[in-house]
Amino acid sequence: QNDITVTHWGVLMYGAPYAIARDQGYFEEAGFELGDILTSSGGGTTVRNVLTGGLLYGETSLAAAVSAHLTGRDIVIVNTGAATVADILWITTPDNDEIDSIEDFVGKRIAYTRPQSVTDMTLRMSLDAAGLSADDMELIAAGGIGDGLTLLQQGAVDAVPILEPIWASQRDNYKAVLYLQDVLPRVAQTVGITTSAFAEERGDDLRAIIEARRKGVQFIKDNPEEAARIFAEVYDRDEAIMRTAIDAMLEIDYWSEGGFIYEDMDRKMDGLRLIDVVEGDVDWSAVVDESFLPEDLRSE
Amino acid sequence: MAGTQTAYSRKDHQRAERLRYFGDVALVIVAIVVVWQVLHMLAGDVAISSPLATAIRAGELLGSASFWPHVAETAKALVYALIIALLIGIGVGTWLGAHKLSGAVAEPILVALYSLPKITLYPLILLVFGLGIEAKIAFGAIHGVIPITIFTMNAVKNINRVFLRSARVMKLTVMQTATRILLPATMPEIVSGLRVGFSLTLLGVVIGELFSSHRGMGFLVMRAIGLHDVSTMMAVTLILAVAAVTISSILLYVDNRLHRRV
Amino acid sequence: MNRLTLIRLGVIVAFFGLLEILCRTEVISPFTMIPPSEMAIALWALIASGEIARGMRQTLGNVAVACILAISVGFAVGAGVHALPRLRRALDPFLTTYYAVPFFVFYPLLVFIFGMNNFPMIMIGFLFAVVAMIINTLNGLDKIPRVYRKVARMHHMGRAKTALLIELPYAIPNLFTGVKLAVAYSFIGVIAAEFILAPGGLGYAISFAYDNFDNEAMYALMLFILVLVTIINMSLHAYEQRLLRRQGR
Amino acid sequence: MSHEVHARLEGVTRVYPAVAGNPPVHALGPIDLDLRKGEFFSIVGPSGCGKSTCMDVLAGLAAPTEGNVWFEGKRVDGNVPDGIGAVFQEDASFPWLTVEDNAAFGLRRAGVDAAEIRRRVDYALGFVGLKAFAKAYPAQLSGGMRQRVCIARTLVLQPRLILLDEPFGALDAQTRLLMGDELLKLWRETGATVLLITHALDEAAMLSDRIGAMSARPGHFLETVETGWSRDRDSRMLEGETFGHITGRLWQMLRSESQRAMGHEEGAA
Amino acid sequence: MSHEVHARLEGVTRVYPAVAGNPPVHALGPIDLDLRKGEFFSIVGPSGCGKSTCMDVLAGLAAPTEGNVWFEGKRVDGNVPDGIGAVFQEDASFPWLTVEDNAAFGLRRAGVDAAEIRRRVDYALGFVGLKAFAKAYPAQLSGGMRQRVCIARTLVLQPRLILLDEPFGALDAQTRLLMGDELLKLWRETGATVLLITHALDEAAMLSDRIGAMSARPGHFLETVETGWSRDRDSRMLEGETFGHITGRLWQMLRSESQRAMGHEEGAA
Ligand SMILES: Nc1ncnc2c1ncn2[C@@H]1O[C@H](COP(=O)(O)OP(=O)(O)OP(=O)(O)O)[C@@H](O)[C@H]1O
Ligand SMILES: Nc1ncnc2c1ncn2[C@@H]1O[C@H](COP(=O)(O)OP(=O)(O)OP(=O)(O)O)[C@@H](O)[C@H]1O
Ligand SMILES: [Mg+2]
Ligand SMILES: [Mg+2]
Repeated sequence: QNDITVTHWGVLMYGAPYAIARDQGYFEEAGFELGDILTSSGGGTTVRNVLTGGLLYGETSLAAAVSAHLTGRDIVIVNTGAATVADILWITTPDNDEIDSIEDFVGKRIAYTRPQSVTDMTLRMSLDAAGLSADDMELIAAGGIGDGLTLLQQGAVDAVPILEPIWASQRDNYKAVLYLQDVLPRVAQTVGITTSAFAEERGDDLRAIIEARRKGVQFIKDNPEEAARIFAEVYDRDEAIMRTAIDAMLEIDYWSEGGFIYEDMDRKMDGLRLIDVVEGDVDWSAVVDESFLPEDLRSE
Repeated sequence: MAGTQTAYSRKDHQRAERLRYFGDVALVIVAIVVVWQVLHMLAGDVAISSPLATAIRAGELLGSASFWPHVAETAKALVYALIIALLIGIGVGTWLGAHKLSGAVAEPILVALYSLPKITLYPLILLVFGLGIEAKIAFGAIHGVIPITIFTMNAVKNINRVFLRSARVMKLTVMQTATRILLPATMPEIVSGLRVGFSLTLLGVVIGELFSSHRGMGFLVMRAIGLHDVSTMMAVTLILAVAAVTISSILLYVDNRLHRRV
Repeated sequence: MNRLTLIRLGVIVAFFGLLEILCRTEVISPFTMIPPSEMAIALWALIASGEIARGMRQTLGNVAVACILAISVGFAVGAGVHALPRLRRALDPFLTTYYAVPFFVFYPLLVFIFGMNNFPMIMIGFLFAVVAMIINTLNGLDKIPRVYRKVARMHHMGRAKTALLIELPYAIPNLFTGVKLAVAYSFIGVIAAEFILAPGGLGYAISFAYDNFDNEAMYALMLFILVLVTIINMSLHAYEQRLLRRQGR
Repeated sequence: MSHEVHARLEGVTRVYPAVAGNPPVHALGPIDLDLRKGEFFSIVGPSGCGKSTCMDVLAGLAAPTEGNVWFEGKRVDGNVPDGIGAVFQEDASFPWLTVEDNAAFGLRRAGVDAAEIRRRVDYALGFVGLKAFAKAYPAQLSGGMRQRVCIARTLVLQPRLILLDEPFGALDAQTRLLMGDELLKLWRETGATVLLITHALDEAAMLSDRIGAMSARPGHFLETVETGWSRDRDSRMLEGETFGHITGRLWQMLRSESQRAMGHEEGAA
Repeated sequence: MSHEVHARLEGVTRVYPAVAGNPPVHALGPIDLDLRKGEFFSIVGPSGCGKSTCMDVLAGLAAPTEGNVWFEGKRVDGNVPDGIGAVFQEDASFPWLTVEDNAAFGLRRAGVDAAEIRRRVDYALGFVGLKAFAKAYPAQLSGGMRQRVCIARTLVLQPRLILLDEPFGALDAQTRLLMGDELLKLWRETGATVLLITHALDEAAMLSDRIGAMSARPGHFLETVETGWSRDRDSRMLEGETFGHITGRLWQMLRSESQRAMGHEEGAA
């Protein structure tokens, strides 16, 4: 079983390092015969696909991994994927001159995607950080990104969340009003997971995957131009748009090379508690296994 | 003489009739396109792409080599799912139709199962079938199997008893009765069931692809929704719909032929 | 209670019993499915805590509206189309294919038309259910022997009166299939829409439980929907049987 | 019996227009027919010759393609005139209504008051022998009883011309003869004009004052036979000699027509 | 005609067991019947008296509840014996086969060789007058023609005993008489024993050597009437006097039975 899954593969930016690594043959180089890369819509599904679908490795949201761990699932976190949630931003229509920053959200109708999703969480964290209260405005669950844009066009809401690479293709049509990196410290986003059985038996393969992905990240940093071309081809998207999106991601140091920053992960936990997704605390050492990381990326 | 006259005018008539029918179908299609265009003009690109843009995008997709593996994947899953749904549906349907008590017990249970939102079964499907094409096939099959079962059950239940008595008088074996009498006699209803089952099976396969896959029409739709790529989303939907209408029309034709015999 | 109902109950009990055993003996892992008894307990706890009351109200309300809309619009459209045989023939291939179209892609459009409220959900349920009702109305009206329309004319009845006093009562047993399907499809449509897209309702609650590995809540909710759908179906079935028996059709 | 004309068909033809790939069907005529007030007239003829069509035209349910239809001195032009009641070939009892509600249907539509409805329904149900089944639904009755429900439903409206299209088609030959006796009783008591369509020659011979024998499609009258029966006749006359003669005469006329209608000259002996 | 017994019912009764809340139905008997080799025997009787049940028992399609059934000296015990052909009350032509494939059906199943099948099917279709329709499907034929398809399908198997259950039920009275002529021809040519079930007294009177009149359910024979016709008779004897007498006699016997079967003593005149 050499298939892996990456949440929102084919859609969002998490997949870029894998796309590059596969294209450049990094997996073989590291000694791993990669099968298919499957997409999984959403964290819960990704985790289930790994746990019950028999996949070797999956990149999923930290929230899903933690939920699974806390409900007793046999899950092991082996590396970090996207190191920050700052690919998300809030936008409004260009002709809306009432909103320019998060302070202007007061009294307005602000959309997020679904309750208890990452947009819900980051919006509330941002409000907290800016010293605002959710009671001062109307928060609206829009469904998906596309539904939000429809609502915005329709005038039913005043600001909606968006993320790369959709934003890259829509820059001219909207006005950005809230970049998360402006108000929030870094918050961890995705992690790589496997099962303890695989962790025991397939350590070398996991190491190879993490190694290959890391090389992919380095390749993007070194050759953004070439990376955009490859990524656009794999995702079947426009190259210029992908270039824009990749540049934006590099700017916020989006892709981790794999190591864990527990501070950022704890911050994620704070956020999850804020929206009632988890209760209590996580003992990271019980779920994280750093032994598959290259030596130089391990903590201690 | 009079006979040939009638035959001739009858043929003429049928031709005119067919022309008119295709004209009517064309009108329905035009009506759909007009409504679509109006919706587009009201709602804009962000919600629904125009018929023209969608058609162009569909053309692009159909013309690109990377599109066809998706089609092949979905088609393959659909074919397997349909075969499974048909085998189980006809088998179980025949049993429930032939055995009155089982039929009476099972029918309301079947209908209740039918109305269970099958999307909630995904975790179970995943457990049993894992990832990959098996899960999609299973998802398609569970969507299609119940309507086919119900249609078959009713067909067998309502089979003209005198056919079975004829079989006995002509001293047919059980096997001969099944293949020579039961099957052909229930064929029209089974094809009707297949028409409904086909659409739902396709929907099931596509939904199955939404959850987890790396290929297939459902994957394309999901990706397009994720990327808010409205024209691709609509184009894939359009291609699905056109394919379904085409296959359904073929089945309808078969259906009409079979029913006309009876 | 008659024998059939008893056997039916027996089959259902046997099924859940088997499931219970499979789960208890961990042939089915507890992470995949919990025993039915625990589902029931969890469901009771959920209901008692009042946590899902809002979601239930919302979903059931949406289903009810979708269903009633689908039945009435479906009948009206079905009757209209039935009066126009040419239109009907032309529509036929589109009607059955309809179910192959993945509806949720139109959600943004529905949001645009109806705004951000329950209506898009209702519309998806409605769109899913209405065609089943139309198809079955057509079938039901087809089965009315021509002689009944002659009788109506002998009684000097107009088009509307004939539809109301002759066609509708005659077709009711046949329309039942449509009504049952409309109920089923309203459920499927609304819950699937909530599951995939929505910001609330039972479907969302299930998907949330699913995302967060809360098996208790997830299976409790699935059980709730199953029981509810079964009760509605069985009542319709019982009423239909009574009607059929009385009218002997 | 008076010779006053109650209803008249004058050079009537009926052509069903072409539908769905089928060419037009010339179903009837041209025919002429005078129904005398109070007489019992039967039409016999091979299957598909246009008997039901003829009745539809007379009742105003179908417009004649050519020719004129008169009832009680007024033109019938595709609308059902008052005073005509019809019982159709097919069972048309309403399965969702009880027997008495079925019988009361027409009166309720006409807005007759409740007491009068009661009275007339009671009488009609008694007449057709269904009083004991007033609360039953048609499904609980046999085919013949259901046809009697339709007869009651027509009777309560007290039509002056009663059209009966093979009302006993669903019954076996023996039961038909019994029903024939009842029909005669009804005819005697109401004094209405009766037009009966049947394919059973013995039935026509036993019941009618006059019998019109129709040709194969497009149907026209080959001949009209007068029976000369007295008003109080019943099925016992089956055994008489005149009866055999009338039946034989009708059979002679219709033999070749039936062969034509069956379209199997090659198969006949 | 010999008096050799071809088939025999001995004290046969048949009770349909109770189903789904309905009490058991005593449908038939006890009856005794000897069918003589080569004779034309008809059964008449009110609707629901057990005529079809009687035929099912004789054909081995249903086991008698009590009593014994013999065919050609052997016991019939719930299995269809060789040499019996049956045409049922309902249209049993297979709509998915052409007329000739319908006719060939039984022979193909029995594995008869192709040339022989051709020969027999040709003969049978010629006989029932459907040669011109060999390639047609039953849906393109009238009800009477479809019954002839079933007759052909039975004929090709060359049965020695032919059972016919109201084979012309779907036809109008006149066409039935025509079909009766053909049936007589068939009987004469094949020399088979024929058992015909019908409810039309005139049909029975005209076709049969002997006629058994059955009582209302549970059916038993009230009386058996010998007609004394010669072997080459046809529908022309309808006009004769003997015919009227036979019909009248049957009618007398069945009148009260029919009334009982209809269950409407109160309605009869
Ligand atoms: N609506 C229709 N459209 C076309 N043809 C019709 C229609 N109704 C009847 N016909 C044809 O017209 C002819 C006469 O029909 P009609 O029903 O009047 O015959 P009938 O004498 O009543 O026959 P039967 O004894 O079988 O009742 C038949 O050949 C029939 O096929
Ligand atoms: N399968 C069955 N189960 C129970 N009762 C039956 C069954 N078949 C027939 N009967 C009953 O047995 C009686 C005799 O039926 P049968 O069909 O033999 O009558 P029949 O004389 O052929 O009537 P018809 O003239 O109407 O064909 C009827 O009262 C019928 O209701
Ligand atoms: Mg008619
Ligand atoms: Mg019978």
